[in-house]
Amino acid sequence: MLRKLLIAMAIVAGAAQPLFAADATSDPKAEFKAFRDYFTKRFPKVALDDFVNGPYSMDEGLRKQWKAIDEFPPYEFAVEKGKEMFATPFKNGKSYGDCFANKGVGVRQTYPQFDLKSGQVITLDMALNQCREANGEKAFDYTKDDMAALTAYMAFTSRGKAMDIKIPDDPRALAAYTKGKQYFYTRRGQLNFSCASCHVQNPGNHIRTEVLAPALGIMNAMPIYRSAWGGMGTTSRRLRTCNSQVRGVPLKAESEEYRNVEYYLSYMANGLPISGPGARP
Amino acid sequence: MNEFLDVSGQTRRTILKGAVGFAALGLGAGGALSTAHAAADVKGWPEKAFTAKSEADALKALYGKTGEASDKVNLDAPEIAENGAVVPIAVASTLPNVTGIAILVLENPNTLAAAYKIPEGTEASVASRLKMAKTSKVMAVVESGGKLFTATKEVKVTVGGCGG
Amino acid sequence: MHMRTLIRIAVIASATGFASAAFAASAEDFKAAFDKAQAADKQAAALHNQWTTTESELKKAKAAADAGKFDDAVKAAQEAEALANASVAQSKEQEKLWPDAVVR
Amino acid sequence: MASTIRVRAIAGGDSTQVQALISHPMDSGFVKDSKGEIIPAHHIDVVEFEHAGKVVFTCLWGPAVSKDPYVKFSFKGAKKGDDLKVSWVDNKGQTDSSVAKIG
Repeated sequence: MLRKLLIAMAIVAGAAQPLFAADATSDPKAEFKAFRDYFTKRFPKVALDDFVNGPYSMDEGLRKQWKAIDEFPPYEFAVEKGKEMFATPFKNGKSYGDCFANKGVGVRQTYPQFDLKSGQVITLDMALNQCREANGEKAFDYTKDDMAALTAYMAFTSRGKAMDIKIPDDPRALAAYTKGKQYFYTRRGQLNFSCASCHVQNPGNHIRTEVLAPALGIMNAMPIYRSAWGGMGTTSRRLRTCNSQVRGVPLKAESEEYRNVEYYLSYMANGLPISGPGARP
Repeated sequence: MNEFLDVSGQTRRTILKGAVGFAALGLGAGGALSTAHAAADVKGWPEKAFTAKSEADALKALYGKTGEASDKVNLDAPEIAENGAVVPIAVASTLPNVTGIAILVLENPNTLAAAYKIPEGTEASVASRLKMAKTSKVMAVVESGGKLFTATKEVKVTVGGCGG
Repeated sequence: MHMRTLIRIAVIASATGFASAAFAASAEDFKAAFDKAQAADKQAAALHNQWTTTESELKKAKAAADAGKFDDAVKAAQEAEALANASVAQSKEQEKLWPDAVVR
Repeated sequence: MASTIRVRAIAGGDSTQVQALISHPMDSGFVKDSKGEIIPAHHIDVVEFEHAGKVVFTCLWGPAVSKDPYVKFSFKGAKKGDDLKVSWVDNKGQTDSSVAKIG
């Protein structure tokens, strides 16, 4: 017990002192620029479009293995399955394509979206389940293979397209963005880590045995095939794993916090190419 | 990568579960591989080699001999594996008359990971992905002109590939 | 400030740890300790910041109590309570501190 | 269910490069499931690649080959448009095969 708390304390004590004055208001445009500048200044050798490749943009040895694996990546089965699922009509004769702009092809980069009608962030995963339910089908588990396959296929059709996230002129949209930002920078779990502790302060460094991915463009690779999972995982699965890794109890998949943080991070990645589905250690 | 989605149209599927002989698939030329039985390894699969604990035993079971180091065997393996579950390893050789290539992970519970038969007309070069339980020497073995030649490299593994 | 809170929690936790070792606990002692731990954990849940270690200590406490090992059960429940309180304190502090970390 | 086999075979010069990826758990027999029980070994034993009635490459695999295994090799004597047949059999007697066009 005492030992556990001491671990937490050691981490608190070791954390960097805040560099900036506290301010909880949001200026997305200025923050977008600051966020990008932070990463490009810290990693001057990494090409801007390469950040979406996560740890592989940070480590030469890893990059070589990724290149070898990416010659014929294991997520191809998921993409193929997703393509078949996407093309298969629902019982009512409609299909996924009917729920999306451009029949769902090459649109992944526009998600998450802020939905003015319901006043909340809609991720691609959520839009897919809404589409299913609107057409009389049961929703998929947000963390399982069916959802991963569908989003893998949709990401694949958007490969190379620039992330294009909009914050509509509505206080609720700005509030969702701000809440996402708050979630991202809030320390949690017994290890007292925030998302930023790893992915802003320590990208490229090893934590235990993994090379940490930079937060810039981190959503562009979703969904991912992780060797550690031996399979595909959705954005929800990855976020839940992040929580567990800092000894926090994961939230419900696609809970408001997760959707907001995805919204925030995707906005920060505007202009960077979609690289999903990704392969990760 | 871009064209792969079209390949499926050209593939033909035959999934047969249970007691189906390998021969039933018409893999005629296999010889020793021509029969199989359910829930057991295919006849001709070198079980003794795959269950050997030491590299010498595995090589003896597989080829009936042991090898010697050669700079004509090229082993391409990472210095630090990104995940022991998936370690890309490639072997190539400039030796003449290569008939077989094997890859051994010396610290794995069973050292032999994979063996490849190279008939005439097929190049002495193969790439595959292997599991490594922990940091280990990896040995590439090339059978050329009836003799075995080897190359060895250490691969550091921080996340083991046998723990799931 | 948040450092100090965690240290205070650690000190209290170690003190209660000694105390509980000094006498043989009963089922009632366990129930009291477990209820307190659960109440603290509920607060953490409301803040969406439960710690996995709290959950495992709660489970451990329950299992020990089921086995009639009330000393162990009380000890685990007290640990769970201290962890849950620390997670609540963490959330409350982060409510104020998070903007300091934002990249600007 | 889709095929378990994906093949890319490309003729270039006098040699054809083949890459194959097979969907298979390749359970090593050393891993425990969530209940703490050993997942029995379940792995592909043999993969054969056949061109024009001749086996051009044989893989003998043990449990240390990664999940969803991959292999790359090259052989001579094929041309664009030829068929390449791939077949596998595992230690439970399950099999699959597929014919790909060399591109």
